[in-house]
Amino acid sequence: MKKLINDPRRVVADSARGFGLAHSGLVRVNEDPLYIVRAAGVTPGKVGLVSGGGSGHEPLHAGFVGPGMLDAAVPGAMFSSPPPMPILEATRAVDGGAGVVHLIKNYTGDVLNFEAAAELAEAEGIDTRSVLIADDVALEHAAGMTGRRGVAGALLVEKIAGAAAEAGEGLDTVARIARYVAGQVRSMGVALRAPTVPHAGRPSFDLGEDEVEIGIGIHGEPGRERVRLGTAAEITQRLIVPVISDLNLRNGEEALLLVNGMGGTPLSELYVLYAEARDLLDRRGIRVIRSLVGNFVTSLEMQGASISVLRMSETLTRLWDAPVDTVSLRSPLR
Amino acid sequence: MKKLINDPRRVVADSARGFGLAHSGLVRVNEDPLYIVRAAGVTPGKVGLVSGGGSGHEPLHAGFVGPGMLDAAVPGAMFSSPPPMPILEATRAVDGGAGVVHLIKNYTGDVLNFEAAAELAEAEGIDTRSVLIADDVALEHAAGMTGRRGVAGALLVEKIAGAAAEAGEGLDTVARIARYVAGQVRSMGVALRAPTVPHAGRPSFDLGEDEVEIGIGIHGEPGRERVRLGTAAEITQRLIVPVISDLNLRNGEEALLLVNGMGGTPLSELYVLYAEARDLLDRRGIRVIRSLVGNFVTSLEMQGASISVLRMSETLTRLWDAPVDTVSLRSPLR
Amino acid sequence: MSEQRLTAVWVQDWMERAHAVFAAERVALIELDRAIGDGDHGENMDRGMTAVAKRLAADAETSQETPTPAALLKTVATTVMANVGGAAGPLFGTAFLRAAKATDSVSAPDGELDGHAVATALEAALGGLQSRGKAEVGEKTMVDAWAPAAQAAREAAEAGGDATAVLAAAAHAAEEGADATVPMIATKGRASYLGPRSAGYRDPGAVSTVLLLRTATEAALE
Amino acid sequence: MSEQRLTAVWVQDWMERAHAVFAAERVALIELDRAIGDGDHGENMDRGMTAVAKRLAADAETSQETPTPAALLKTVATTVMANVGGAAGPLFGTAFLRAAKATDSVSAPDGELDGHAVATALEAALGGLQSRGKAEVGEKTMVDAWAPAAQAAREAAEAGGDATAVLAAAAHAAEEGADATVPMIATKGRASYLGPRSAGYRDPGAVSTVLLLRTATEAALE
Ligand SMILES: Nc1ncnc2c1ncn2[C@@H]1O[C@H](COP(=O)(O)OP(=O)(O)O)[C@@H](O)[C@H]1O
Ligand SMILES: Nc1ncnc2c1ncn2[C@@H]1O[C@H](COP(=O)(O)OP(=O)(O)O)[C@@H](O)[C@H]1O
Ligand SMILES: [Mg+2]
Ligand SMILES: [Mg+2]
Ligand SMILES: [Mg+2]
Ligand SMILES: [Mg+2]
Repeated sequence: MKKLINDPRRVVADSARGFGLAHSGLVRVNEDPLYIVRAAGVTPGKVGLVSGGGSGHEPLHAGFVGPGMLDAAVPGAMFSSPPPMPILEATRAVDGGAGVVHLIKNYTGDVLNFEAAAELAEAEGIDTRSVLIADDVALEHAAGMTGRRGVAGALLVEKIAGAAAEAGEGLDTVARIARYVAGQVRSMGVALRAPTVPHAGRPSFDLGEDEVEIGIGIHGEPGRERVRLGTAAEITQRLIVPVISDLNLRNGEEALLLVNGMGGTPLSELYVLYAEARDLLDRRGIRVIRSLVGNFVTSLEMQGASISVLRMSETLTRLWDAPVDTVSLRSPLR
Repeated sequence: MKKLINDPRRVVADSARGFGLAHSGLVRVNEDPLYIVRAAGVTPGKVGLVSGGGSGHEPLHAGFVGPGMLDAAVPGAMFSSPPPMPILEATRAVDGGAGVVHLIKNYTGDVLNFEAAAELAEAEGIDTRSVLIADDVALEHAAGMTGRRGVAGALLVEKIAGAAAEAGEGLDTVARIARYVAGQVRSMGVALRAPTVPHAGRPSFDLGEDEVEIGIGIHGEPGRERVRLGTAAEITQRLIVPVISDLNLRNGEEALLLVNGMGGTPLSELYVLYAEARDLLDRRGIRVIRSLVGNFVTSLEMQGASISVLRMSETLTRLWDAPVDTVSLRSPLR
Repeated sequence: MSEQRLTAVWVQDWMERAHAVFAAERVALIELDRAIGDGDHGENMDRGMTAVAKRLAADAETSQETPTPAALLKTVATTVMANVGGAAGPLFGTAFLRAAKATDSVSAPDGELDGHAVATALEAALGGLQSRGKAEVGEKTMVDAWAPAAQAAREAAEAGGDATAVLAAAAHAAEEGADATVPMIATKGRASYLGPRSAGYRDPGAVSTVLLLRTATEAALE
Repeated sequence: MSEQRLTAVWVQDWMERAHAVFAAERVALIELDRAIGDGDHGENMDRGMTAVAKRLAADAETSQETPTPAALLKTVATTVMANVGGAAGPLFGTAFLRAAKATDSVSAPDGELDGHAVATALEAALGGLQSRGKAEVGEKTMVDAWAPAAQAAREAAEAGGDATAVLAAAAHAAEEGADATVPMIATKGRASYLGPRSAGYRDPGAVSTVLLLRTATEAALE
């Protein structure tokens, strides 16, 4: 394993410390228990927005803490949900009296730990709402199953819910908007090469020299199928067709298109995918009115990418365009 | 070779097309010959700033086209300088009557092609100035040699010269400021794993499972030495000590610290390096007043990073803090 | 009818053994989780049990009076909850918490545990983790080890087994339960993402359950 | 004294051969450049010579009158300059440009080239690329092939060799010059970054020079 780290068990802590030092004008890092809040402190009367989950997906979520987006991020160990206590403390830290919304990617660990934290917060009198993000169409819905994973769509939910909270919307409204966005975004990813989790010391899975995993998760969990690596056009087709058909996106509708790198893919390749995705949507009469391309929801140094499509409306567009000032997303977004 | 591309020879063109589609509010892509300019068009009376070089270093330079930074970027083939013609056409496109500054990373190919383009531009009556960026301390200076490479320091020169041009400074002043910044920044990089150039089809160099190349260039050119991979603290020490001693940076001075990813390194590791670099500078009494951490000057999917230090002054700080609005760098920078 | 009763020393001994076993099995559990999950289960459990051992040792140093098993189990629960993370943290944490609560009400006046109390504790643990995780038997999770373990424990207690015998029966049943997860297709947890491809591997959480019950038995045998 | 004169057909034939050879040697040149540079030299030259061949073929289709060799060499120069990129583009481009200019003034009234004219062209090419690249002999660049080539060409011409003989002498000397780059430590171009580690490899640009002169000779032999 080759990594620029001091010790596999200290990566998350060391990294958070660097993050806090580098961006002290914008964020404050609480080292124990570990969470990140805005440097400006809590905004009285504003609904607090907390997200979190396993580390290894940077800049998610810490890179999105700041005016117009999250109030706090709670990073767990690498690829492992944080326990309830730091979530609870972050929730306390950002409660400005208007309650706190938890934005949770749908993984058993995240769900259970946030659930426990929310119970404790409620017991202390902090009003909380939970919003599940489950945008990954690689998996089928089915009653009683763990269900779809939360992947790159999380970023869009955080941005738009953040704008609503910043605009002074109440707890239920912010939660409702977040849920609405979560319901209007779908994603699917592909992996070309596995990441290596520091404490595991070797790649999370093995892929043949010409194999790719379609429908990969952001922890290297497998997806729909392994196929031969095709052209960018072929891969894009495999990713985006299930996305738009699951969304039931039709001719004439407006959409936001997000091409997200998994960490180890050159930016140039993401733009190649973007061009292909754009062509495909154009041909179907779907109007891409907003775009985002970059490494936002990553899986360490995994080589691969995901494509997300969010059905837009006037309200969502307005909230998307609202000012945001975080380390990794800054307006104007265009 | 595993890449999300359609054809090794079309990557640069496909990618530029995607870039133009994704960011049409900010940039315009001229496809043949290939160059990227601001969507808003030329600013009459403003000094034009053009940079360029081989592709594969994204977001450099196209990601830095926009108000407060570059007027045009000219991407060559992968790792190959563009020929004179696109440079000439970009120069024409951004000349607002006040002349054009070429910001050139010091590689023989870039130097020769920009030189030829400048001769042609001058022949057409466009006043040009050339600024060489040669910030890589991995190599020693020596008379008559090709000399040091331009690496991540390019980003800082582009930002600060861009602010000066935007502020309405004249051609010679912008060139002088750019040269001044180029003279005050030093960098050094490390590679853990080689990139694969699409047309080459296999990794640019081979490194053993516990070897790293200290002093790597951004095209996978080798550097000072191969050593065993150590801790982040050890690597940081090896990178930053030559940087500050070459800069002759002393106790009490102010600096900007840039930790730059080479494309295939998780952001979390860049922040681990940042924390180590910050500690080391702190111990030496060097005050880091501005910081930047991210993948800015990359080498495709190379795993590795570089550390750059820029000696700051009041003027540089003011220009650094000036507004910038590009795809990959947006103010406020903090 | 046995007179054997489990004391606080048993919990301490159990947790020291568990600490050692999870350190030793860390990589094996990572490998199991790597096959059908995200490869962190061994790391999570090792981190958690290290914290537990440290916490119990520190408490033992400072506290004057002998604690009850229930009090110690509650400390284990909160430490697991706070340090394991992932899915396993709140699940095992809740299991320990409910076990602590249950033993509090069914144990002897001095807090010591007989076979019946152990069976009750295991049933409560199962109930706790099912109320959190919503998994039924057959979904390829730790429930597939805990459920037969709780049932075997109750049967052993009914048959008059002492605490050690009850734990041994539970550990044995858990082992069979863990083995039975191999052909299952996961419908809960991270392995469910694999669908049919999840078949062919033992569930890591079920294996950790076996390790917990086995070390509990060994500690009781002392 | 030979009467042989090189015409525009020679330039066309030369460039077709060069196109084929650089396509065939593309990977080998990439490998050479990979060892001490950035691995694109074969790609650059292949792209450039493909463009040249295409351009000359297109021009031949459309133009009515027979061009002079100098005119064709100028087209080669601008096409190389515009399509090769990297360091090699402006260097070879300038070399062709200066060669074109030189032949324009020294060739026969019909524009055809004898041995002396060829030697003059090669000297001009060398001058051009040295004025651009500022490299001297011994710095491990294409100059180490061009310089002996130009000198051998002049000697052959003085000795009364015809154009083919002059080119053959140049190609032979270039080959020795390219081989001589092996032990050199580069001080110009990308290989200079390697310092002492650049020793042990042939310079890719010098090898390309050999390929150009060799195909020029073959075309002249026809
Ligand atoms: N809903 C659930 N109910 C019971 N156990 C579960 C459930 N979901 C997951 N598990 C257990 O959790 C184990 C995985 O734990 P771990 O790897 O530590 O967490 P994560 O899945 O978050 O990485 C699985 O092997 C399984 O036994
Ligand atoms: N200053 C120079 N003068 C002459 N030739 C040079 C000089 N610098 C580089 N070269 C030649 O250019 C060749 C490399 O060309 P190429 O790989 O196409 O460009 P780049 O180095 O920009 O990738 C070298 O092998 C060398 O022969
Ligand atoms: Mg996990
Ligand atoms: Mg090159
Ligand atoms: Mg796991
Ligand atoms: Mg090269």
